[in-house]
Amino acid sequence: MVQTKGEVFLMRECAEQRTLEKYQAKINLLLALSRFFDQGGEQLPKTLEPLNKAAAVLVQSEGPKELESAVKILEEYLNSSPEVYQALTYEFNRLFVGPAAPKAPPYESVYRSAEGLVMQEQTLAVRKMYLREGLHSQEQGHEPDDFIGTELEFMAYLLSRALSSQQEQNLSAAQYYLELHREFCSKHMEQWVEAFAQAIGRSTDYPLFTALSKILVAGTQSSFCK
Amino acid sequence: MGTWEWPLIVFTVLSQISIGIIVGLLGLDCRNQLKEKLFKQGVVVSGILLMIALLASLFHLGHPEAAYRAITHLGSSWLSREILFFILTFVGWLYLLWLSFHPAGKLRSSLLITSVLGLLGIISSAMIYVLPRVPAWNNVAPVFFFILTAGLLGALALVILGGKELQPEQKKSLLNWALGCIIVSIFMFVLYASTIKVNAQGAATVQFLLSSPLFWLRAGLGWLAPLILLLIGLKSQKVFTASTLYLVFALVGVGEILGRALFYVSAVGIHISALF
Amino acid sequence: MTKQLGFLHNSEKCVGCQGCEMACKNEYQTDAAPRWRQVFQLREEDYSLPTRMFFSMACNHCANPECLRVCPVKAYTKREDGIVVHDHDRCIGCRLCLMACPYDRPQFNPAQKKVEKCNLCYQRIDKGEKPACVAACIPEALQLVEINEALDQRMGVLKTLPGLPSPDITQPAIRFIGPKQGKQIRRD
Amino acid sequence: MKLSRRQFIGGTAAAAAGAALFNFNLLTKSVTAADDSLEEMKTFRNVCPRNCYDTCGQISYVQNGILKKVEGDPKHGYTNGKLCLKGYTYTRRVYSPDRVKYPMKQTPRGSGNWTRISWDEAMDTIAKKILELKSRYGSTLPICFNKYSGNFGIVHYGAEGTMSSIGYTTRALGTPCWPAGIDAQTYDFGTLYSNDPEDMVNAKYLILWGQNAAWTAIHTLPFINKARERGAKLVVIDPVLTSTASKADLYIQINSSTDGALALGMARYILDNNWVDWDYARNNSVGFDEWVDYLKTNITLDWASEKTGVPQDIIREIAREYATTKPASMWVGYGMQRHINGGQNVRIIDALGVMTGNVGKSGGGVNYGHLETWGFSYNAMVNPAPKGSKGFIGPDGKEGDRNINMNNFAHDVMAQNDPPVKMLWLACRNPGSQDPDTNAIEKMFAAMEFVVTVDSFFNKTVQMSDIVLPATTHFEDWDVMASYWHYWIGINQRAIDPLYESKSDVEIAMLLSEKMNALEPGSCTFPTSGTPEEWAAKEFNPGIHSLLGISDYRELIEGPRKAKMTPASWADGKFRTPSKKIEIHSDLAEKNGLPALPVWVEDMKAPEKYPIRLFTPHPQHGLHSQFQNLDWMMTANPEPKVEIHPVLAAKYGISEGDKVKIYNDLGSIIVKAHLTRTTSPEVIVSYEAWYKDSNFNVNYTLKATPSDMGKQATGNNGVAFHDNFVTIEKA
Repeated sequence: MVQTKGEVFLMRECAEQRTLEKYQAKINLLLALSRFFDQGGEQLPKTLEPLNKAAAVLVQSEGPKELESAVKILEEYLNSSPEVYQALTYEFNRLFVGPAAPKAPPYESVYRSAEGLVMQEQTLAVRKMYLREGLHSQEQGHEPDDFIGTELEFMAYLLSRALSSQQEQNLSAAQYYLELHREFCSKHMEQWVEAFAQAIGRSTDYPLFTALSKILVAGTQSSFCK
Repeated sequence: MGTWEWPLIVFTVLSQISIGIIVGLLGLDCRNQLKEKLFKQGVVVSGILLMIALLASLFHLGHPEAAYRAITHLGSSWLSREILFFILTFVGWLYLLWLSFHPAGKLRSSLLITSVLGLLGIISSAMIYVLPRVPAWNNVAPVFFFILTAGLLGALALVILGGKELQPEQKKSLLNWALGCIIVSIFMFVLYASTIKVNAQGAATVQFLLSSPLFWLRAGLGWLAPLILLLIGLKSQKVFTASTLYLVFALVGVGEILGRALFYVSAVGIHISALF
Repeated sequence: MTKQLGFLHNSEKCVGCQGCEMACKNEYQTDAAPRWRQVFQLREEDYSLPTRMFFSMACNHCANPECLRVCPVKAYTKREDGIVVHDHDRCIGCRLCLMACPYDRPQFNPAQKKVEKCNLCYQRIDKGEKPACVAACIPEALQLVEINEALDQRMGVLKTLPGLPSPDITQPAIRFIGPKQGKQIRRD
Repeated sequence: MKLSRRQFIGGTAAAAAGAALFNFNLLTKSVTAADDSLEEMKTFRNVCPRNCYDTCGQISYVQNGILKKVEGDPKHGYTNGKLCLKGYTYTRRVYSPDRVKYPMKQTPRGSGNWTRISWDEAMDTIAKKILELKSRYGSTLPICFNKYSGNFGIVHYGAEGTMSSIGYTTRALGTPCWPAGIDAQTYDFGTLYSNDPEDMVNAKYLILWGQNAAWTAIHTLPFINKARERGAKLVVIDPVLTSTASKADLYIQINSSTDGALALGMARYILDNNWVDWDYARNNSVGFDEWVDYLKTNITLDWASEKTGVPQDIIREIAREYATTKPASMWVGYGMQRHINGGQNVRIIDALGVMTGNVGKSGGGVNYGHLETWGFSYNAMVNPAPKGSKGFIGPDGKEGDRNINMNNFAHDVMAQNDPPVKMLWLACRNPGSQDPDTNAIEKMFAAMEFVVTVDSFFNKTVQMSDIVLPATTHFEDWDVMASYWHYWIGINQRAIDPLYESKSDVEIAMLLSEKMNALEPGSCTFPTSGTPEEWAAKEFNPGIHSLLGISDYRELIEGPRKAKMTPASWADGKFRTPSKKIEIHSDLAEKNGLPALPVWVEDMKAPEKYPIRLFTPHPQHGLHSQFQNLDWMMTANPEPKVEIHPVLAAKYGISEGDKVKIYNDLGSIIVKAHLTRTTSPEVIVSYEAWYKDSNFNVNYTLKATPSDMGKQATGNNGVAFHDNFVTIEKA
């Protein structure tokens, strides 16, 4: 139970207000990323700003240096012309949607077996973890449950539960959600997010998407309370 | 044709030098009292090489984190035996290391035990490749080649490590030993090439080697040039300059590494010959 | 070992449809790269007349399995019925078995960095079912058999085919019925 | 109306704090108690809907809503619980990350710039375009529809229904694959109608004429093998030594396109030896004696041997054996009729069967295919045109659709000017890779104003479209399938939910209808309700029920059923020709400008500049442009090749593995050479297919030359795919 003790220690650390803010920043970033992928290239003008904000806040409070430039790149795109946004939409679809074989399909199971498919054992494993929390994907059966957007939302949910439990002084609940968050990260998100980010990096010339992939990788690490 | 197995090339060559050094130390110790400093140097260098070698071997594995399991099939797997012997050698080496800081009387027997374990390790290494599926390897040649690498590079490494610590006749006998290894290597290769030629896969190996510029580079740099340098040097009775020694060591080292690479690349297994 | 299960492949009936190969992939939903079972086309020059002739080969569950001998982690075991089973969990991906098998049947999975191969559908066999490849063979060219003296004495049963490694190396548990060539009226 | 997830998100602010406030967009609270255990494996009945003889019964294994594997249905008496290699790859098709997932729009066409749009927007765009074209031209004739064989499920005829419900449109009419043979049998027997393939076990002698069952109808092999075990001899006649031919007792490497000459030679020899079944031929046919006279005056063995490249003694051998070993079965493949004299050659082979009394017999027949079990309601297909629709006045004075030739599609689309074709709707069809003269197809697509394609994968046709609509796979749909070869019919259940936003052709039609009627009431007659299962149910009628001996379609969920028909076609002697007899002399053929009798018609000679014939037969690893792109297939068959005879290769300095450029005035392809004596010295063979990440397409050099027949029964003549002449050089 060493890890649990570690978590208890973390909780104590996190009890400081400053750390609670970090929690919130992290949650916001995960949600912003989730929206970014879910709402698609067509909604970039709407999803980019919250994403940029969330990332900027996190960078300020946590300050991984390599992310600063990524956040800057995002910022530069914020007030792009309609033409640029249009081009980004096409690129978004080329990378993640189709109709041609997407260069970086946003589904976990695709990365966890050679020339992988969707709806594989990882998909089911993710579905089970959602179920443990009494949740399921709204599009279960149609959209793979391990869609990046859904996984991000789940992570955000777990953290937000941890945060609210913390605020309610329910330490064991907070600990439970933190552990679940860590388990989900290590069993799922961390298992593929690097490969996904690499696929993005390999396939695009747009700095926006490479920056995004960096933020994605940094934002989905299980350790966030230093 | 096989592939470039860099982790295996590094592992086998380095582990063989490492054990060659230990064996060389034993040889020196048998002839004359081994100087403490040389012993310490030899042991440290040998250990570093052994550790690098073992580390490199992990890179060959799909799952290095589970490498510990590789020792579980001593009954028939030479790879298991190899790992066992190398671990034992490493234990022997640890004792030697302790000895090098706390001189005691058991030096020679310790060197002897570690040498034997190391040689068994090298033989096991070689036996891994004695596969009926690969006619070019399915003979005593891998064992000879691996031991010759150990003898040759071990001796030369000791000459360089020893430097002024070595008495002239110690140096000379080490260099003679190296020279002998080169001559035997060449002889062994000729014998090897002519025996494996009898079957199709072996012939393909020989054909590949003889038509490969890398092989001729290996023969020229690793055998011929050092052979001439050593012959001239030993005959003229003059003291080798340090730079000549480094040159010989470098040439032989490159030759052995190339030779080992070719050992893997030139291996032609028996395959299904059909359209796929 | 009480018996030796193996395959009997009838090249006279096999049309090289690769149904067995895909049925195997379908059963285990394998990744794309590893081919536990593979259909080979015999070389035209090995026979008097050019024809499209094939044999299908998975792991041969050899009597002397080289894979088993060389494996340092005991990932391979031979069951009482002769099936050579590869334990995927034990495998550390050293690929020595790939070097040792004359038939290239252990296949490296680059994604999992482990070796995998045909385990003769032992779970199915234990339930009394046929292996997936055998069950899928439309021309009934592939059969599960017990390799024994009686089989070897049957008319037309061969231990090897042209282009195959000598069975002496590993004593593979596969037997063949050789291809039969009909009459050909050719214009070349 | 249910809000779609995307719409829902659009109107919701993204804010998150505590659990109570957590704002889910993608996840939702489960109503039922959490149960994360693995469900029991469920099985469903499916039928492979591809354009294939075998139309296999399938069992899909589904766990937790995920398709785990696919097996053959053991209750299917013809496919017998086994699938072909393609059938076993279906999980890769369903779950390929490459699938087309959402409706998408490309601006401009061909640019690769795609925007994801909602179904609503897609339908809105399409409906408005249709209505705009209709008002601009006064009719919906500028809209051209092309659908063929991507999915032969009966409910998929809803794609045709989509078009008929918006008015009269321009239709690609015809079938590319087999029409010459269909017409040949139509002239001779009244329609195509072959024996039950399972009945082949009763044959004592078997001739496969240009038929590679091992690749295209593999489930027939066990029946052929059974016949052989009972002593039947198997003869395969083919310019290519196929996998099937390799198994034959006798393989005859005939000159391409001369099968009729061989059959005539055989007929002459049979006549000379009086092995003719005069009773059968004279009682059941008209014009037989006329043809006998033709044989006597025009045909010699010398001539036949010269034409076909088959030695006289072999012609004598097979003629004697075929005529005297009863019953003897012939199976005419679709490859041999893809010539300018292909239909005629089939007519000659038909006559050979009649002459020997093998027609109408169990274990006999001149087998080609049949449509006897296709008597469905085609409920989704038949919709009245909206009131006031203006159509095309046909030669018969009737108003209707404007039919153009599917087999010269590029040309015919471009040739329309009153009104011109402005919009294409493609379903179950990939002309970008499958039609002749790819360059012409590309130009034609470029000339369109608007192209809609319904497909599951991003192929060449999708690449040239404005809007792509994601199609379901057959595991995601209800349907019913029949075969054009065996006599079985099976129901296809929905085994899994449709992935992403994919929809079936009928669902698409319903959406379009809703949209069009909202924009212009009365502009579309397609119904707007019905579940997928209801649509499938509507395809059943009393005729189908009695044919299968069922009273409800649900009985098929217990297993596929075989039509209650005699195993031998035409056993009752009731032919469907105008004369009700076999028409060796066909007035109808004569009226259509063809020879009345099964006489020899010259084959196409190779032009001097392009002396090599390029065969592009069906592949082993795919079906037209389906399957080969899947990862398992790419492992089994990673790249295309061209088979070249070593003698021919030597002449052009080509060695094994060389890249070869194959070309003529129409276009060129580059492909790897495989030297093999399985082909003829003047024929090179490259199998048609669409490979993943490859531009390989065998149709660049293929001219849309019509075969001799097809117009009578299918509306247009076929394509002489195998009269494709090229030259080669080392690339």
